[in-house]
Amino acid sequence: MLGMVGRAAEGFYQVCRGLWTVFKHSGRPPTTKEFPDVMPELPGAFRGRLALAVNPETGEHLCISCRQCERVCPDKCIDITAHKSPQTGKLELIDFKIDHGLCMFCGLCTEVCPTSCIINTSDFEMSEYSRGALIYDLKRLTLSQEESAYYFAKKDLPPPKPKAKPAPKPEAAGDAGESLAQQPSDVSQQPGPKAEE
Amino acid sequence: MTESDQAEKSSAGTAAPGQFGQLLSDNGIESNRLPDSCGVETIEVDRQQLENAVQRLRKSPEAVLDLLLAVSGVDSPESYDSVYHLWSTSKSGELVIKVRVAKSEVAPGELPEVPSLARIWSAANWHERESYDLVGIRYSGHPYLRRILNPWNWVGHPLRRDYKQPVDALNDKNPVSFR
Amino acid sequence: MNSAVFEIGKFARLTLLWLCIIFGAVWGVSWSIGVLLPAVILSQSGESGRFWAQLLQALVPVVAVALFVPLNTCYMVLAERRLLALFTVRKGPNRVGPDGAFQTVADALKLLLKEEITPRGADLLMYTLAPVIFFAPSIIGVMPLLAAVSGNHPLFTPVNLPTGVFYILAVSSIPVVGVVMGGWASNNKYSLVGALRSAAQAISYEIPLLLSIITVCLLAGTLDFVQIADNQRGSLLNWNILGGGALTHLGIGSPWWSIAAALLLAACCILLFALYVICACAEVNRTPFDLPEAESELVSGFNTEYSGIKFAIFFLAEYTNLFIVSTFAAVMFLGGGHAPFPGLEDACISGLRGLLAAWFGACTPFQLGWLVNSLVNPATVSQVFWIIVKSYALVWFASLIRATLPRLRIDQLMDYSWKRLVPLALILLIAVTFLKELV
Amino acid sequence: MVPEMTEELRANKLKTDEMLINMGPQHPATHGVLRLILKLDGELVKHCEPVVGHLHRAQEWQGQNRTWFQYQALIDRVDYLSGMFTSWALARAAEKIDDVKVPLRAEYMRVIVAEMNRLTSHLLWLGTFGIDLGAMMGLPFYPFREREELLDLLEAIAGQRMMFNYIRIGGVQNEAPPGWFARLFKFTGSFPDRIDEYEAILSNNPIFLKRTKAVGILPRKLAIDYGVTGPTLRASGVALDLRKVKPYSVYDRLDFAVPVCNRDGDTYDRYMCRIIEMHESNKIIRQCIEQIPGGTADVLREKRKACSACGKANCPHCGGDLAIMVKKQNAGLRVKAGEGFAAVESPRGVLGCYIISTGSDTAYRIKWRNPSFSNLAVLPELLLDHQIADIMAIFGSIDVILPDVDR
Repeated sequence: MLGMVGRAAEGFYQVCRGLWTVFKHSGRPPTTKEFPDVMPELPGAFRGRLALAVNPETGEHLCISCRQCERVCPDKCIDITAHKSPQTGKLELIDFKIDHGLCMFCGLCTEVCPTSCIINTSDFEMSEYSRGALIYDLKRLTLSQEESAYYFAKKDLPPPKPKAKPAPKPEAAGDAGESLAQQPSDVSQQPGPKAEE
Repeated sequence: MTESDQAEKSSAGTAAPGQFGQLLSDNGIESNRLPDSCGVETIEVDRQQLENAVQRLRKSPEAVLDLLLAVSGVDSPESYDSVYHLWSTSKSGELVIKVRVAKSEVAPGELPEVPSLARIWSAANWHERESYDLVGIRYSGHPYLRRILNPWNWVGHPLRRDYKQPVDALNDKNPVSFR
Repeated sequence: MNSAVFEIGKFARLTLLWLCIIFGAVWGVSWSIGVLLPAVILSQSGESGRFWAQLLQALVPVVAVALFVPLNTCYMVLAERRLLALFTVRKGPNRVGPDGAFQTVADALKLLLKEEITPRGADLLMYTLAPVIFFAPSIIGVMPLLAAVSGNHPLFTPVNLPTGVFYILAVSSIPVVGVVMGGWASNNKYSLVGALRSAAQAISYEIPLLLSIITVCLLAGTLDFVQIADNQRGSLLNWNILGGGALTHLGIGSPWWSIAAALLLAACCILLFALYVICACAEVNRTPFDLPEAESELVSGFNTEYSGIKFAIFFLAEYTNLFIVSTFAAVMFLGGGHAPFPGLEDACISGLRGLLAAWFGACTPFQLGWLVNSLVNPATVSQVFWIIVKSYALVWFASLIRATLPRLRIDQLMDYSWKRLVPLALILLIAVTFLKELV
Repeated sequence: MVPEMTEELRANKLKTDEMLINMGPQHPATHGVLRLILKLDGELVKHCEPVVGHLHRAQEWQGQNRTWFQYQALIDRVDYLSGMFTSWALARAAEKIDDVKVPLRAEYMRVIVAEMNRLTSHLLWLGTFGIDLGAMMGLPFYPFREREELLDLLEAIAGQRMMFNYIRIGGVQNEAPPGWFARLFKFTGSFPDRIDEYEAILSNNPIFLKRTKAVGILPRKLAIDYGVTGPTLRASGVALDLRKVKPYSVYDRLDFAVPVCNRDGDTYDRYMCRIIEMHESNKIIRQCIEQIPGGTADVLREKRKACSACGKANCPHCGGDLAIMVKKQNAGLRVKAGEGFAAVESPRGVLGCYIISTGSDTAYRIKWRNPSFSNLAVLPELLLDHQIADIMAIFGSIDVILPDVDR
């Protein structure tokens, strides 16, 4: 009988201890992150939306169309269109498509990129109303000079060397868009399989 | 190339028996030593003697291989293998047992047969179901040999080298589709 | 630390806002129907309007309850969510309205607009009737409490039953019928199991609950809410939780056995209160005893298949039941509408009055005083204030329990009731009867 | 459901029937998509058949069709609560076959992130276990608060919160950012107090004890028979922890205890085992931070700068042990021909990876030995003659992750 009372008292004490522990927490600051109001501080290594960087100083596009990222991508979500420039005989980037609906943000493409051109930005808000809108083309992918400088600093990447090209062959973002506009037939001849969605 | 090398080696079976192979041969069970897999003794056992061998290995006080870690079905170039990884919970022993069914023995349209260990180890039950499901090795004497990871009405064994995914597997109107 | 205090402050603000909404609405409507409109009718049409005036006055409690129950539930759900957020270091709903004050209103609207699904094979009549049967007792159960809450205000005297306690206990055992009906009619095995659990639980916890209430009634000597509350007038020591005034009867020259009996009685009554809280939690399916709707086992128990307005009614009734048992406890054990330290309260009120007089004294002291006195009676305000504080404190305590305790298993639940609580309740009943005579 | 008025009922014989019920795949407490076909007699479970495979993603098939480098990125998803361990098992198996020597600093980094991941996994388990037992609101959130801090740290080093893709064949992905070790060390200082808080809520609570003690007793023999591993096995009294029994990486240099219960384990023992394991993991992380060669990241940077000119392969300061790995060398990785089985002690048990390689850039066959797969197989035995409410308590206590079962 006494033992039962003792056990009951012990149980009551333990329940009260638990209640008190929970009650104590009401005096602690909330850990809720109010995301849309307060943007989270993301580390430099964060693997967000993919983007193509330009040289922060000169503004020329860093992509050399080596297709390493296309080859290494486990999801095959990268689609590069490039051709050999008739003038210089060098590879020239026409279009660069990434299907972010397929991408799993593993970051392998950024690791193999020889010029640190393709990088993971800290952007993670990329919802769209259609799957087609998740396919980013060269224009949407290319960062501005300031953004590139920001990410190069944030990710602690080595600064890119300016392309040592004798022939004036600018490949900056705007120019790439122009070349895209100039050669629409080229693009239409090689539609990526995902471009149809 | 390398597989055929391995196959050659195994068919030669010249290596001296290891600790567990010795134990088995002491008890009159034939085993064939294969090249070690990363320093772990690997033996090949005839499928008729498999149950006998693992019983012996499990019970004998020198071995006490009482933990069946995994049963893996492998579709090798020449044969269908059933690979057993045995560990001991009280000693540091490790052993890999392979049971091979040569592809030439298996009639087309039939599944290779390997005796089931589910009566000896309950652990073998699900692993053998998985191996049956994915590689298509029929474990004779299994209490409930049924697909485990794939849908029950799946056709074919996906981890076989010659497996072709049915074109309309995702088609709603296909009666065997899993949608 | 600062932000935590900030959160608590927000919670207090929400509570104040909602109290104003609830009691402003209820009081305003009651006053206009019960006082203003009859007066207007009588002055307009004389004797011929007497029937209509009386009808309106009789309708006051009904209207008050019909307003009070949904508004109160809105506040309680919000308060529970905010409190749980506080206990679990979160923020809780804070988007709709100031600090999320109207989150539950939005939720209720959403529930009303949602599609209503009837599962195939359900017994349609039973399925539709179940929420009603579950809900009706909670509404009619609030009525006699009104008189106690308002300090037997003339507007609510029609619902002041001399056997209010008995009435509430009788009514409170009806909802389980609704639960069993709903669970059975849903044509869902989880619901069925939940309903059967609920039946078993309701039966076994009703007994210790009844025994503890009977003991209090013995102590108070009446079944009338208003009288039970009035018996506890005075101070904290007069409350039933401390033996219903046994401690205050003691003087300097009291014999030792009288002192001992009084102390023992107080101890017994505290135990009785604990017993009541446990059984009440079980009666209204609160957390350690929420087996009928155990989320992790039975999906949602008896209301798994309910959606839209039917689910909303279940929800409404559940929280109203919680409020009823809390108010019941406040009246039975915690002195009803009486302040724990009346002297302190009086001092505060007179101080406040002085302050108000100093504030408004210059402009229109006469008009202000007249307005206040015609609308509300200060005694009633104090009464309502204290009973609301007490019952909401119990509701908040239920939230704390919900944040902490795991759920019992059904056999342990039954064991606990029949092997622990019922014997304890019987012992306490006998002990209190004897001790009361000894004091 | 409704018994009809049969002859037996008329003859006053009570007719009872067993109820067949499908728990899952859509059920709030089956931790994903497990389907249990239950035969109930009232509230008692008379028969149980788990049906798995709803989450089958052909991870083994993908191993045969992806390069090593790509596959490494995929397998974090096998056990999404402890992705480090799956990567580690794959990396170890490939390294064993390939005879790769991992730099010591990388080994320490692996242990640190893996133990952090074990903590996050156990913390999530603790929260969901509370939910399974009906402690709906309070308990789940406190472990999640700590888990959030750990995940922030893991995010800072690996780039993502769950799909880390951090441990690679031959090393780890990258160096910790500056200040990372200091943050981690600070966290480990306050963490034991937090565990004590969880214990204050649950460990001695009478309701919790009633719900867990003598529920779901897993005898030692049965556990070994089913190949159960991890804390579930250790709670049944078998001291099989790979970190102690077959020490890999740098675990033999660290001082930690393995909690083993010395009787047939019940749900409470499994709970207790994991709670103590959290303390031990915390200890391991602290030791690693103290022992790691090259020091914390800031110190390391200085050291590398100091001897960057020497350029020797085996420089005592910068070469060898201080290197973590060169990222780009791995993309075209080929593993030598051969086969090997490597296992790591994941939060759920022995996580093994059996690889047959033919020397190409993809595997010939990869077989995963997932702890959850074997642990779940024992569930029908444990559930027999228990009540519906115990299903969740027992299932929660063996800590099964369904993607880990289904792959």
